[in-house]
Amino acid sequence: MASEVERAIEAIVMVAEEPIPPHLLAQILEVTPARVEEVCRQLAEGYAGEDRGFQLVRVAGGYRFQSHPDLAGYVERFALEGQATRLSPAALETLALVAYKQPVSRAQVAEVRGVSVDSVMRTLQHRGYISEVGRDPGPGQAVLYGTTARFLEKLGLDSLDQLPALAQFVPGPEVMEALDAGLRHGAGRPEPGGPAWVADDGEADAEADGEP
Amino acid sequence: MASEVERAIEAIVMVAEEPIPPHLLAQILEVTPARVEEVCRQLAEGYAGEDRGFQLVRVAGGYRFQSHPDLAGYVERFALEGQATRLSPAALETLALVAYKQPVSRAQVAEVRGVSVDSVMRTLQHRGYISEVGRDPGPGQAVLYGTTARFLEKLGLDSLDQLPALAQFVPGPEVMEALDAGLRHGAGRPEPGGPAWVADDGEADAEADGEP
Amino acid sequence: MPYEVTTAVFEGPFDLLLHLITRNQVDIYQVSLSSIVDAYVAELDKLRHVNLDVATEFLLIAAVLLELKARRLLPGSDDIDDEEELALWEERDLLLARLFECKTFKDAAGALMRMMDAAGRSFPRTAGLEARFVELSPDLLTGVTPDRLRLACLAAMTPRPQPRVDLDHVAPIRASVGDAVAELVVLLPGAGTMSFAQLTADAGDRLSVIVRFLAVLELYKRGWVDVAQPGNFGELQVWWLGDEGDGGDPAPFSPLDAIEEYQG
Repeated sequence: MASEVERAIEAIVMVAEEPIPPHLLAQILEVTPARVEEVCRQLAEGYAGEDRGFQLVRVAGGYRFQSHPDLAGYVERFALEGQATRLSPAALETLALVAYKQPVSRAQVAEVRGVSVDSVMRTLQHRGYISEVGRDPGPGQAVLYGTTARFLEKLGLDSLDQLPALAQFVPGPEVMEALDAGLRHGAGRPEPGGPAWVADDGEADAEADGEP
Repeated sequence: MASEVERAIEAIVMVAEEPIPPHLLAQILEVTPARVEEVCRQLAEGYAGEDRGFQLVRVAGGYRFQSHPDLAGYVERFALEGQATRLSPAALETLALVAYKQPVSRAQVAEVRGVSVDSVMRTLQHRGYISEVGRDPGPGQAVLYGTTARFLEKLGLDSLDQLPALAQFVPGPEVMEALDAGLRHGAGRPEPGGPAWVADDGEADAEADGEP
Repeated sequence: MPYEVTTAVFEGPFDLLLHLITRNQVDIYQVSLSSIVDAYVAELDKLRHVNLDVATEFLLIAAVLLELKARRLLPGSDDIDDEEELALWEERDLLLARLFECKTFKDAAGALMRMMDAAGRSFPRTAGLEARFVELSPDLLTGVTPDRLRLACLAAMTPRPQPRVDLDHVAPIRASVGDAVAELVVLLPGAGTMSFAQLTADAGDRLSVIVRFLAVLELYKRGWVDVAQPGNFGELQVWWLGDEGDGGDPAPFSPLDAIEEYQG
């Protein structure tokens, strides 16, 4: 039969509003955090093995129950309210910048984006993905931004350490070469028939940018 | 393996905040209410047989998950020790807005605050200080919130009329700003590792986010 | 899909340039600077309705591109000033680096979106404590008085100093070397010789002193002043030698020449 610790963890996580940090569970149950982690892992595996409609997951530094992703269709029919619209590409790129460069000022973000990011940053703050985390000690004391626990929750991450390494997005040599060529070649090489694609003003294709 | 209906019921009930009437589940799952009742009974028996720390119960005309009564001691400890003990200045602003501007939607509060207030509104609701008081007649039919009798009681007021008038005196802009800044930046941060206070979603600090 | 881009909306100049370059990536030898510049300028044309700030950023990049293109079109570039040539290549490398960075974060953003989409298929349980336990929870309103509530409401409704222009990158004191130079060429000819301490007597802060110092160096470089220091940590003396070529024009610098903003 299930152990007391197992059952108590199930009971407490069931009544929590937010992911519960293992050290808090450990404190309430008077066991070590390591034991909590172990039991939670077993529970999570158990639910998966029994093909339950819910999961026990570790996210944003704590444990929580959530519905199984398989069943998103049903849950969405039930809970339409919680559905946030997706972020625009601009907002996502800005969010990526904040996530990887935090703590970072608006001006620093704007510099990389090449445009003002005021309104996008406001949106991200409004949606709870980023927040003010401090001030630059230098002159001007710019507000510095970082990502929030909610950001981690939205990405299903336990901590920022789990963000994929930025290095893995650094473009390969072929892209570098293309960029380099784009800014170098062409002196004596008029294109046969002219640059046909110049007229093509339609799609802004994020996909065409060489995604894997 | 578990059936789709079983799993979907688990998922939906897991996510719901209130007991869900069987006819609603039946409608979402496109099965008969009788089938829902049957599956729920099986699920409930299953959890009992497996000695889970939670139960699926029928209460107030619907189904919900709750902690097992056996484990009330642990849940009580969690209620006492594991929860926020006070409101952050930012969260207090959220409560104040609801008190003075009721009935008001979450989106309206978020708009004024400039940050996401979802989680603080939820906490205020769970603790019984605010509650749903209606729906916006406009498109979207946003839930409108107001304060509760409990809120009045805790503040020692007989009725909302006794809230001090907002416009008793109108401070100059610089006073307001100082006040604003004081409330926002003057206070300390949440203690790392413990949800000692209720904060707006955007208030989590970067350091805490990164913690394993 | 909640968003669908029907017209080209480029969020920034690098975005656009990246797009123009990488869409022809299939064969890098098809990529011609000339056609990229043309396409870029064509896009600029469509941006006329866009606000000035955005347009400026695009124009800045366009200027660099056009300069690159112009340089490429010149038949023999032997007679071109080496320093200028070098500066141009530096611009180009800078542009390249920024494109590279832009591309990196674009791909990172794509990964974040995929993670969000995956995580978004699960919904968290947020039901909270059952009613019978709620009374045990600490009272969050301990110490909250009606008056505190009123103040909090006022604070919440006070317009944030936010919808301002983004000034984060602007230091409170803007000191430009160009301005300092202009001041010195007015000040020095009359005095002949001044100590650096005298030159900075009215400088309010360290930043202004630094800027004055840089201005002196700039003048020294141009041969308009001479500088002497009698030993380590000695008082720096500045002599006005005058501007031989030009009758003491007090505004000798073109705006793009040497004016730099120092943020400390």
